[in-house]
Amino acid sequence: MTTTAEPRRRRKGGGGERRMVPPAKFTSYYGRPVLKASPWEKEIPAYLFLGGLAAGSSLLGAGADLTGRPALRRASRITAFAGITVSFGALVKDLGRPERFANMLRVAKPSSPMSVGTWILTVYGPLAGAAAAAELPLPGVLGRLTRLLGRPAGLAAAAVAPAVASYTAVLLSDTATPTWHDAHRHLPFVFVGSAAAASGGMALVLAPLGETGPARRLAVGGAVLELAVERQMEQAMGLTAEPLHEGRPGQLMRASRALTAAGALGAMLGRRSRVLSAVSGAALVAGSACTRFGVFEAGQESARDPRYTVVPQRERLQRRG
Amino acid sequence: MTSNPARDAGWVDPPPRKGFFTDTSVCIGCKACEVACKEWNAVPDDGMNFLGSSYDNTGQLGASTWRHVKFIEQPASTAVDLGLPRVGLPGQQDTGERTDFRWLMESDVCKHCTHAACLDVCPTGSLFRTEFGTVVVQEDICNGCGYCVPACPFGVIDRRIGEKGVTKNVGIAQKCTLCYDRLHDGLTPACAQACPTESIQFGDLDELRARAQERVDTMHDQGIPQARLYGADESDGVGGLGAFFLLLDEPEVYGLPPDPVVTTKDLPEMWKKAGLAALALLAGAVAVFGSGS
Amino acid sequence: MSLGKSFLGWPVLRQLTGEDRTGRGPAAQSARSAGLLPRTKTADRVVDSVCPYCAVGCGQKVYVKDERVIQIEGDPASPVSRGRLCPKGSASEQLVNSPGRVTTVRYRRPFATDWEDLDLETATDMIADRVVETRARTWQDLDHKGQKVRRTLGFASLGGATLDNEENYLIKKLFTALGAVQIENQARI
Amino acid sequence: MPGLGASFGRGGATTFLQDLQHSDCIVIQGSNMAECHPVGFQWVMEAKKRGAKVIHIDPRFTRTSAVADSHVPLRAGSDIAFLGGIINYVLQHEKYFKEYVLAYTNASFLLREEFQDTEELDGLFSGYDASTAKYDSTSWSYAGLEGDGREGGKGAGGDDLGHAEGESHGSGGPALNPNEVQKDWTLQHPRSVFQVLKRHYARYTPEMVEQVCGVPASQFLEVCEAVTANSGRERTTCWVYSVGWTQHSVGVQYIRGAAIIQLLLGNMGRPGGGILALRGHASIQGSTDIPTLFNLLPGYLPMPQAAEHETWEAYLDGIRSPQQKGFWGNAESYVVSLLKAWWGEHATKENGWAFDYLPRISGDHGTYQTALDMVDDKVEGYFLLGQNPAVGSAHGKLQRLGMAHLKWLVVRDLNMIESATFWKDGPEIESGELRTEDIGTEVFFLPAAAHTEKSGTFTQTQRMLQWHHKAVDPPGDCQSELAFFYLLGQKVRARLADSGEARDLPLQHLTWDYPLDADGEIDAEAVLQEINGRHADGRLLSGYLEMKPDGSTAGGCWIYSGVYADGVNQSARRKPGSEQDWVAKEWGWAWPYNRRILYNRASADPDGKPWSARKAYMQWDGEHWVGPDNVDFPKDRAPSYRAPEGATGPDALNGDDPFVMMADGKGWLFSPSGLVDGPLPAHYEPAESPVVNPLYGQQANPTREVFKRKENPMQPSGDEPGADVFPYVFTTYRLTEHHTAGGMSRWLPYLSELQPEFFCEVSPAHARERGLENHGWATIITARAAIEARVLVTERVVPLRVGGKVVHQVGLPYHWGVGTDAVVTGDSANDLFGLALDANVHIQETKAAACDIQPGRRPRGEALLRMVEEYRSRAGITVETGQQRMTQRNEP
Ligand SMILES: Nc1nc2c(c(=O)[nH]1)N[C@H]1C(S)=C(S)[C@@H](COP(=O)(O)OP(=O)(O)OC[C@H]3O[C@@H](n4cnc5c(=O)[nH]c(N)nc54)[C@H](O)[C@@H]3O)O[C@H]1N2
Ligand SMILES: Nc1nc2c(c(=O)[nH]1)N[C@H]1C(S)=C(S)[C@@H](COP(=O)(O)OP(=O)(O)OC[C@H]3O[C@@H](n4cnc5c(=O)[nH]c(N)nc54)[C@H](O)[C@@H]3O)O[C@H]1N2
Ligand code: SF4
Ligand code: SF4
Ligand code: SF4
Ligand code: SF4
Ligand code: SF4
Ligand SMILES: [Mo]
Repeated sequence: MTTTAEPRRRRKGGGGERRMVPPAKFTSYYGRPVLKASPWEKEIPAYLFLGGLAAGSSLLGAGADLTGRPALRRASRITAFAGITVSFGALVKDLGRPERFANMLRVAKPSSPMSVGTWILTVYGPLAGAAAAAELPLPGVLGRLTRLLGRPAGLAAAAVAPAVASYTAVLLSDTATPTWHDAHRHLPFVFVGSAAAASGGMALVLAPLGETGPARRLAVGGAVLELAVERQMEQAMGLTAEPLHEGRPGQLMRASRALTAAGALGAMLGRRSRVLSAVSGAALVAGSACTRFGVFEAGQESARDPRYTVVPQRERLQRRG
Repeated sequence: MTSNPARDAGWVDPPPRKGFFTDTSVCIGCKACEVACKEWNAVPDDGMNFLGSSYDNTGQLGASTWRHVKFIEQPASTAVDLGLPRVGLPGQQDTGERTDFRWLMESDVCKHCTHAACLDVCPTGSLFRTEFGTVVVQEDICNGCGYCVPACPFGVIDRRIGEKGVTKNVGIAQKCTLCYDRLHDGLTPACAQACPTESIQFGDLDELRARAQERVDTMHDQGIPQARLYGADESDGVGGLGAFFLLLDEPEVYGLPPDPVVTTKDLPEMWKKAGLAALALLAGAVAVFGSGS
Repeated sequence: MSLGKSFLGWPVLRQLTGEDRTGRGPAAQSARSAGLLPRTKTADRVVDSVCPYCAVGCGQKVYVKDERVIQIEGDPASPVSRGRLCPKGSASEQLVNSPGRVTTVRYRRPFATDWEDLDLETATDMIADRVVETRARTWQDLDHKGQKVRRTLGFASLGGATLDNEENYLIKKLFTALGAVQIENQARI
Repeated sequence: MPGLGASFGRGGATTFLQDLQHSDCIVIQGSNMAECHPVGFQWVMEAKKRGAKVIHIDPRFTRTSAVADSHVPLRAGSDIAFLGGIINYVLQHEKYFKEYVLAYTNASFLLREEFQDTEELDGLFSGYDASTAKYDSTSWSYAGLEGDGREGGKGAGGDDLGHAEGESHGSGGPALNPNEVQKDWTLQHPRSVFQVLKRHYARYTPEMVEQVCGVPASQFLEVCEAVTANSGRERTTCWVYSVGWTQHSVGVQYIRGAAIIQLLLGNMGRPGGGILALRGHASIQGSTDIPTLFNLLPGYLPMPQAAEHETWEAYLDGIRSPQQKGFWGNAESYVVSLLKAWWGEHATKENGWAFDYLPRISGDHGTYQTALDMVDDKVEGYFLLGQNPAVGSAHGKLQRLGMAHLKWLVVRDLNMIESATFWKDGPEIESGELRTEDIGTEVFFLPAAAHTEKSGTFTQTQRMLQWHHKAVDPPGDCQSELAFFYLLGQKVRARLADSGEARDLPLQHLTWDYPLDADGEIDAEAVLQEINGRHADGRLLSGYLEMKPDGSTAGGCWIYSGVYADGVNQSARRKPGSEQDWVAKEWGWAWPYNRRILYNRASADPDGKPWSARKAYMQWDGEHWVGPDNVDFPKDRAPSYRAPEGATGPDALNGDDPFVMMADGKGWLFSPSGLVDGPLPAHYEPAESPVVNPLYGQQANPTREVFKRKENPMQPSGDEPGADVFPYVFTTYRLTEHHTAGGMSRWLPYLSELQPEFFCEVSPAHARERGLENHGWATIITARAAIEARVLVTERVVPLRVGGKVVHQVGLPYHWGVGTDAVVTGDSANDLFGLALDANVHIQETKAAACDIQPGRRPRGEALLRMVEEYRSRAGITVETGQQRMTQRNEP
């Protein structure tokens, strides 16, 4: 039969969670999805998360460089480069044809966030690399050259970094995936908040207490932004927010909130404790990762269940009359 | 005159836009279209899976099913009270006197949207708008980034899975090409050519739309008020479909979205919000160093 | 890859210099796509045929290249089918080029558990021997009621509805001359 | 298809697919046309587009029903009651086309006083012999004729060989001498065919239809109204059937039912009318025209029968009456030409044209009898030439057990079908009934050439021959049947060339030299030329009218004569349809004489004028018959022509005798001869039915062929004790996505993926009753086997209220088989059936039988056999069960 009042829930271990919105009545074709969930696997949320981490870190690195915080600078530049490298690696790995990655540069399409993003990464990556290279104890001319280029590269990377942190939100939102698309007004803020929290948190883990002030503030600010906007976002979204608190994505989002809130609190309280700082920082990093994985999986879930496609569209049609 | 997305995409003097009018009211669910498509395009089989959903065992459009015939069994009586929920998994319906019963069939395919999200988001230019106004994925270009997959508001395109070297084009996004190769030689696409009942009609989109409207009018006159066109309207969220349909029930009954919108419609706003967020991050970063030091 | 070939062919450059500024049309088209032609166009010959499945008898066009069938399509000229084919007719190419099609003689010895290979000529000779022997052994000039029958009931055949008229004709002719009457086909079932 | 032959004179579809577009109403009954003839179905859609009403009468709601205007679900096996109901409606409401009926049918002919109807004999006609379960049809003949109405030959079924005769009317009605028949033009005489018909069907009321078929009277009446409103001068209705009608133990009479309706309504021979018999395989029509069948020679000439046809003269007199009207009267020319084609100079007038070279048949040598003879070790060798009986034939187990008894088996096929591998992977190997090591059958698998790898003709459903050209060489060892049999013939002839045995003369004298084509293979065109026939001087015949009984012509199949008219291979003509009118005479070639609508003289009124402008087709222009078709009548015979006294053959046809193959030139409402199970259709229950025949005490067809053997256990039927063990009706059928036994579809991934598993279709109510779940498994059980299938619960299957109780029906597509070589495999529906055959044509009853169904998968191994045995014993089945043919309870 093609008609169902309530779709069969496809989730495997998701029996127990509470439904926030009453089950909407709708019709579907054997409960099959109308949309295709993206074929992306865990590499993609990892790529989102690491991109954010790198972007925030570049900003921290540049600030540290300008304000004379060498340890923070070093930690941040290396985090940024490592982050972006792994992020990039994850992106390539997820391709169906990794050997054809270069085709990304065939065209420059403003309509494609992935194209835009690739070009941004193409600019950002080498800059972040150059900045990180300056931190390496390289001898001779090479060393001098890298150190010379460190600052301009770091600054340039920082200039591009905010775009690196925020375009990934557009990347997700610019799809038909209901939860991602419906989040498009808020998701960039959630992601930059999350990026700030992660990079700040990472700095708390890596940098000595003395230099972590800005990182701490960035982390806390980011966490607050993320938590606040994420809440707002869910309220604005309606039905398609549901996957964000159900099942595995729900767990991830709850973990994200808990980790982020706790991390922020710890960061504020732990100003004097290296250990507490590091633990809080780690919580923030983990929280940020959970956000990306949570949002990612909620979107996948929303694409798999025809309810999230059909009901809002039906309502929209009814509103239009 | 319909708008011509080929011209919008930079084709100088393109031929008339080509498309499909699929009249589901005359479909006999024979699946010749599915097979003819596979034969022509050497699409691999999609697995031997008994789905228990009427006579549909291919399930959905995907990388290895570019035409897909859907089968909907329903009591005809409910077909008039539109929008109401219908219950009834097999085995729950009461039989007794069954006077009205319908078995709807629809051959689904890529819609070749006027505003095609898949194409918009493709970072490699693998997906492009042809001179015929169709949307084609180029197997020599696609790197399998997978972005087009969640972008499509109809769940059409997918990345092919399978064993590399055994199955053709594994990892590459695939969908109907509206037989781009055949169009180059003035041939009818394989699916339409095979269709025994002309449920699939191929031709110039303008003409197809006029013909479709006539058909709907006739059906209304014949006392079939449920007949409606889907995707023939240029003012809808995707700018109208290059492959549009005559349906006998609500779109979602056929697994089609009732009000599809091309995701890139909101892209300017997304970029704006992303820009603001980026600025906020930058400002924040400046601020965290500015305060405290 | 596309970068390597020729810088001028670089789509980004074509985007910048042509009409297709957004990279969604001609600029993104690959050389392969631009040159795509239906494979039927390259066929060495096109042969008129008829669908082998059912009795509608749809007209088919068989496209041959390098002595291989590369495509089978409906023949639009047929007044019966008007170029259309059902799923079976549409699958005819896979039927004749079937991956599972067995194209060599297989032989199973009495009581054997598996097939073995056999040369076609030998197989035909063996079958001719079997026919001659069985016929001689089971020949009846008269039946049990003493009526003239001039026949053998020692061997039989089944099939014919998938075969050409000319083939059925030869089969019927040969069997009748052999006196073999148990000859049947799908007409009965 | 003797149902058509014994009504109109020829066994082929009376019309052509494209003509459906001109129908005002199309009744599809016993056919699932959209699924089984999808491309032909475009013409139904074309008619619908023009406003025609399309009615589908079928136990299941199918893809045909989905686009029909109405679907009438009826109980499988109950169509005669439905058709009889329509006949009754037409007669009671005076809806018949009176002028047509009077002029072109035998309505006014009087029957003999001895004739007794089923009404009088509780389901039997006069002449039944309970000891042989056969009819002597003498009493069915017209009043005024002597004997059984045939001079010379015996009446149909009047001897113990009658069983083999049923199919001999593919092109030529039964023998009969019409000259002295008495008639009553007022149709009032109680013994007139018209009044007999009226009485016979008087009890087939709408209420009775409801009770037998499970079709509400109101729905039945809607069909009656639609059909009658769309027949007559201005409008025509077409009836479409296929094997949904033929595979019954009384199948031929289903077709007779439609024939009577179409004659009464005046729909025969007219555009948009007729009976479209949709045939099965690409050349199934061809394989009956040029028969690979035991009881026929090419062109529907009967095979000689032992005793009956001792001599050439006896044979000739047996197949046609020298006094008979019409073209069948020339049968002698056709037989002589055939014998000349086969034995050339060795066929002389003196030796009766080598008539004695023909073997004689005695009784049924059909495929099911042969399978039983295999079990009895009477048959040593078997050729399978494109058929897969292990899956496709009823009672699959019997087929496989039979083959396991053979000495040698030759399988020629495109794929490694189950019939070639049963010895290693058949179901009996799994159940332990057979062991590979114990099977002594020597098996040769010879790969066959596909249609693209050879040239030749197929004859499709509208009797049209179409040439297909070879495109490529066959791969590997693959070979056409043509090449193989030519070679086999040469080898056998070589082995026997010097034998002195009389039995080898037919082989030694056989014309067996064919030219080779460019590829060094036997030239199919040369064979087609032999079929077409030649004059003694070698010129090709232009048609069978040129055939002579004096040995001056030779031709392998008289009805195909003309396919090489003008020395041109007419079957290869491919003038595009778009460049011709809709009849498209210049595409291919249809027998006879390239006619597309048969009996088309009847498209004009007795005076030769069209019945109406709207339905004009052929008409008399004062000198000739003109119109878009080739007239099925002597071209220049005026409507007013009256044959002189004593004329015979074609010369005896009056100007208003449109049924030119019939002995009396008329369409037969009542068949005085030609059928072995009655002159009129009467409703009988299927051999295995959970329902008691509501119409007659006689439960099932009293002449059906039964096989009382332990290999063929039959179930109790009706109200016999134990019948309730198998409470459900089941039917078997096809799916668009597969082809028959699967040899051409289950090996192809593209078709297999569309319907990958064997399934059963049940209604939701039935599923509840038995606890079946959609997508789950079910086991279906009969006295022969238990098989498993996936479950599709669907409202497309409806439980029917029959005689006060609800009857559930189970639907089973029969395309799957057990083996290891196909892409998809599954249990075979045919394993469920026993053998009960229609006596006219020896077709098995695979459209209606009784079963039980249980949830879950079937047991494996020996447990499976135990399960079936348990069912048998619960139903009390013995060798006698279900084999009793006369069951009539009320002694007349
Ligand atoms: N796709 C496809 N096409 C085919 C074939 C194939 O295998 N697949 N096979 C070809 C061959 S060989 C043949 S013979 C034809 C057969 O063509 P059809 O006769 O159309 O095929 P079936 O599906 O066997 O039966 C037709 C219908 O008869 C119904 N039926 C069963 N019992 C009864 C009954 O008692 N009364 C009535 N009124 N209906 C009944 C069944 O529900 C079914 O829908 O198709 C040919 N075409
Ligand atoms: N229960 C049930 N049983 C039925 C029916 C039913 O409706 N219900 N229908 C019956 C009917 S109508 C039919 S026709 C039968 C069909 O039953 P079968 O004839 O046994 O089934 P097919 O699969 O068509 O077998 C034909 C075979 O011929 C092979 N073949 C094709 N072309 C050639 C060729 O050129 N040369 C050679 N040598 N082989 C070739 C194919 O590969 C295929 O294996 O089934 C009958 N059985
Ligand atoms: S339907 Fe989907 S895949 Fe097809 S053109 Fe539209 S967006 Fe692209
Ligand atoms: S998967 Fe291929 S076609 Fe789809 S967006 Fe990526 S590159 Fe383009
Ligand atoms: S147009 Fe061509 S590619 Fe598209 S579905 Fe039809 S056959 Fe397949
Ligand atoms: S080929 Fe035509 S009739 Fe058959 S399923 Fe496809 S659209 Fe429907
Ligand atoms: S294409 Fe289909 S309908 Fe036409 S002859 Fe072949 S099997 Fe029959
Ligand atoms: Mo058949």
